[in-house]
Amino acid sequence: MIKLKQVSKVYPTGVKAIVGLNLEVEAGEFVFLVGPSGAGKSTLMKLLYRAEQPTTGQVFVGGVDVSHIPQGQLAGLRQRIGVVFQDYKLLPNRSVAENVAFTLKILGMSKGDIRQRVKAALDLVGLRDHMDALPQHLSGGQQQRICLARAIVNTPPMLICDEPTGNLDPETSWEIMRLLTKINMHGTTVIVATHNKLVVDNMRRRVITIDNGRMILDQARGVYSVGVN
Amino acid sequence: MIKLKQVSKVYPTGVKAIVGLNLEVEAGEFVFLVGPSGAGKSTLMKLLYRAEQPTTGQVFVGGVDVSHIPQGQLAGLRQRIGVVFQDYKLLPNRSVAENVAFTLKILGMSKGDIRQRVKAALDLVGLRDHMDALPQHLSGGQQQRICLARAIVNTPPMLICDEPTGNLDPETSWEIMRLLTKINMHGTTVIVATHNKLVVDNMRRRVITIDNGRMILDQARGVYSVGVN
Amino acid sequence: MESIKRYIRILEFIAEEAITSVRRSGWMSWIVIGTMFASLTILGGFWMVTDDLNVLARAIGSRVEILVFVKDGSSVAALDDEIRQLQGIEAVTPIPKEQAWKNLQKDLKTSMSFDNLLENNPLPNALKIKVVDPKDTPDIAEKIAKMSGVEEINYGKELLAKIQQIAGFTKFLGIAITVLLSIATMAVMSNTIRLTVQNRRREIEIMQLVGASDGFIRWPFLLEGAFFGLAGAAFTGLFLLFWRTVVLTRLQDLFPFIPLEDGTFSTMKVIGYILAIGVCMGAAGSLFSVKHYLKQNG
Amino acid sequence: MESIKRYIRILEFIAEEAITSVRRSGWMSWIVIGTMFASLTILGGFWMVTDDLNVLARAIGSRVEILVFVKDGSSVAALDDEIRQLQGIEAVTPIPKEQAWKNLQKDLKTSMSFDNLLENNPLPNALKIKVVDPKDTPDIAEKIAKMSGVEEINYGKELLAKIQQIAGFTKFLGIAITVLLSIATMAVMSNTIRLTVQNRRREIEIMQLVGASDGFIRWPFLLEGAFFGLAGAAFTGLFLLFWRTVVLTRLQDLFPFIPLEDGTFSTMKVIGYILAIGVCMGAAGSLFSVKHYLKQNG
Ligand SMILES: Nc1ncnc2c1ncn2[C@@H]1O[C@H](COP(=O)(O)OP(=O)(O)OP(=O)(O)O)[C@@H](O)[C@H]1O
Ligand SMILES: Nc1ncnc2c1ncn2[C@@H]1O[C@H](COP(=O)(O)OP(=O)(O)OP(=O)(O)O)[C@@H](O)[C@H]1O
Ligand SMILES: [Mg+2]
Ligand SMILES: [Mg+2]
Repeated sequence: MIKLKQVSKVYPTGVKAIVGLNLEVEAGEFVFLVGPSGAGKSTLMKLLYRAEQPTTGQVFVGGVDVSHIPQGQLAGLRQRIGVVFQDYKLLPNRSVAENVAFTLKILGMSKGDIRQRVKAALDLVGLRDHMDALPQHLSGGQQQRICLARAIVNTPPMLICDEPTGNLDPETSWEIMRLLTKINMHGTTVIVATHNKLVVDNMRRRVITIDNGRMILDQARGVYSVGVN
Repeated sequence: MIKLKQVSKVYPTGVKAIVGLNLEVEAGEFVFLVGPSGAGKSTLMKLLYRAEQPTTGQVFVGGVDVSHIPQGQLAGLRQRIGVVFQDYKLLPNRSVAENVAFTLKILGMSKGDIRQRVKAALDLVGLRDHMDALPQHLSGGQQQRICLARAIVNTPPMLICDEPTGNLDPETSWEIMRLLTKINMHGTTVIVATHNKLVVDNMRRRVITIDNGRMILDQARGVYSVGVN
Repeated sequence: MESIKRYIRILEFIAEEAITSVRRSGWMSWIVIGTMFASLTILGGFWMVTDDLNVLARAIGSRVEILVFVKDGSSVAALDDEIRQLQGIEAVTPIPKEQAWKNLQKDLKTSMSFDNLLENNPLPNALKIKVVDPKDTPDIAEKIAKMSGVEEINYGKELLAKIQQIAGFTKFLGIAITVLLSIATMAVMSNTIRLTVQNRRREIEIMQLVGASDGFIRWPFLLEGAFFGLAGAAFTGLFLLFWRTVVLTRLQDLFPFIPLEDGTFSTMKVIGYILAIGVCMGAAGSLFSVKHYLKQNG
Repeated sequence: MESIKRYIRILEFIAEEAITSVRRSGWMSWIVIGTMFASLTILGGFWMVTDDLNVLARAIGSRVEILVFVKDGSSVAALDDEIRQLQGIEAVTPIPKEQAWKNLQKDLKTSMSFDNLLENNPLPNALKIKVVDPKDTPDIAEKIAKMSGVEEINYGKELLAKIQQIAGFTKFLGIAITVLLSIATMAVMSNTIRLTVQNRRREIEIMQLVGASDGFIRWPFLLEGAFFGLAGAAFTGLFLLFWRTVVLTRLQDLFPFIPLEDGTFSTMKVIGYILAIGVCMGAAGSLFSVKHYLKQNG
């Protein structure tokens, strides 16, 4: 599903965010991405949905080299990847339901289908009651959950979650993790960047540890490793 | 230092975020504010620095009823409260150093003093190397730390941190907590809203648990209580 | 089948997006429409005034006449016929010398009667000729001069030259100002739209990241821009119509000597142009700036 | 002492903020300045054209003359002296009847010599009088009419009335258009500034939350708005100066009959107004919109 070959990313500012990274993720895997603040987790994820382009190396997603994808196919790629952004990226001035429905509307889905799917997704993240609220009128954790609902509503074959529980209490975090596990069991590839040691240590899934843009550990059924280097 | 008397907050949307809350915090205390997502923690904090006004009740900070403070004294109040916002609220297009210096500049501090203090603050949060970067070019956790540096640079008598470690790895989180403890030991009142069970359980400080806008628990040397209700 | 339905739904959604976007803009809409209105009214108003001035110039120009003095003894009627056969002649009016003599007296505004002083009228018979297009006057005059029976010809050569110079000057000025004004108007309009799009650059970025194609993002903005342009232009149209039918009519009652066109046709033409410019500039302004952001984040 | 230093540092910071804010705006600055330039040029250009038209109108008006026909046998010189004693007289030119007779012949453009037909000239002596202010013409004419030795008086009553009506009409039109144009320009300018401020509402909110006082937030915006207005107005000033000194001078070489003022003073006056309007509108526009956001989040 995902294959990174000797990928490096140097930002225009000169920061080396990813250095010579090789990585392979099978379809249907569940992967935790951990590492200290500024390690390069978000950058790695941005390369997958082509919010950034690698400086060198190749990034394959579903067999396609996304770093050389033509502009016209970009939208299609992103439609097939659900993303929980670290900073949510919710559309302001649109209700929670409209935010979640957006990804369905651009696919030209019928209104009936949209309504049904949006309600189901908001149910899953516990925001059914806040359907008509505006994102800026919700709490931090609630906004984070809208973002998750939007990422899963389209049942994409791949789900990228950048710190999906950073603003959630432990109980809700666990619910979200159970939800991600369920989605993963239906065949979706799930990649989660997180700092939540409790979650990582209890789930015992594949854990990839990144530090200073390098992969320093890749455990099959791993734990959150503190101070590896 | 802080005294809330029968405070309620109903948002214009009709949401009851705080219901009949009474609370007292002495000067120099260190208080954790915990509770599920949407419980009302951020709302409570917003009442303290008057980003929101209570619907009923009175909010005293430093002996002043901040809910009835005249417009002209509002800036002065906020200058005496350092705030780590849940959504960072960094000024875009200004470097990290400029963001941190802003709170000093509005006090009319001399350039030499400002430079010195900003460097010291950025050192404390581990961002000295990123002084001249723009916030939008930093990782989520780095942005969160800029916000903390800005809150403490002015050595305010009161520090309000809304989820200050949500995007930080456990190690960095602990460093931040040690920093907050040190600041607290110099006499600053510190209030921290957090979902970080590990931190709360290990620090054994006063823990106030909120749910559905009500205070349901106030432990002197408490732990994070899961599923209290 | 299903794919056609999909496209229809997407088109529907794009229209909806444009509409809600306009609605959500709130007071900003009014600022944009107001700016459009102001710019277009300046442009349209200037056009209409220029039109009026052209009419005025034509009216003055058409007052230039050719005066033909007929040789004593020649047939006035024959010359009249011959002249009428030329192209571009609007009217030929004979002025018998008796009448010319009386006119002269009147022109001199003197109460003394020439009749008393003179036995025989010193003036020749004359023909007053109106041409269709003042520009042809010199040519026609030359042709008439060659006809037999013409004693002398007079057509206010200097006056005509002056009028044509003035016409040339105002035409030059009019075109120059219109071009400058059009550029200014279009700059103001598209810039205003660009500022509103700039306001929503974050929204554009988010839409791109969740998989909206460039076309999908571009179209609602384009429609919105076109709508703002149309709305501003419509207000301008109403204003110009009001100006023409109410204000100018009143003014013409007050100052009846100002020769203005009936103007309905000309006003409609100007309003048509204004609507077109409004829509195009609104659409172009937003298209241009959306493209700017699409490239940045694509 | 320390408190004074503090205030100075804060003022310094406000100025710095304004400067960096302008710098950071990048292409947006140019859009704003361009819009200012466009609006102000329309306004200033119109003012200057109106000024020129006024000069033209005055020039035409001053060509109105009073023609006094002197009774046969009366002293032309005595009447001349008497008229010169009236107020508002610019020049009195005697026209001996011999000359008038020749002029008449020339006017009639006929090759026949009147001399051959007439022994004695039927025309009276005349005086041509220029007045300083065309408006006084009727009064002065009335006074002259009562003088002894005046046979008849003629001053183009209808023409004068017509010119005055036209002057009244253009003055009315000029004032109306200037007022409308000023409103439009100011609306466009302040709205453009408002859109740029709206663009930074989040910044304003953040500044408030970290303890910046309203004055502190307001001043840099105000200075920035004033700067944009000033910059736009400065470009307008350069353009108008160029227009006046280069373009109009060239045009006057081409069309020398157009009577235009020397214009340097008038241009400076217009540019002064334009600068003032630019600065005020820029400042007012940003002040107004910043206040809007300050209230919202205060
Ligand atoms: N747009 C950008 N321009 C320049 N540098 C950037 C940009 N985004 C990130 N960086 C830098 O790249 C490095 C990696 O950032 P990244 O966001 O990938 O970290 P992260 O692992 O997600 O951290 P966190 O856990 O704090 O979110 C950091 O040093 C950061 O400052
Ligand atoms: N500006 C607002 N307008 C309307 N409702 C709001 C607003 N802000 C918050 N709310 C609502 O008030 C309730 C409490 O929100 P608050 O932000 O205080 O929660 P919180 O405890 O901080 O949650 P979290 O841990 O997720 O940040 C929530 O139900 C939220 O939807
Ligand atoms: Mg990150
Ligand atoms: Mg919160």
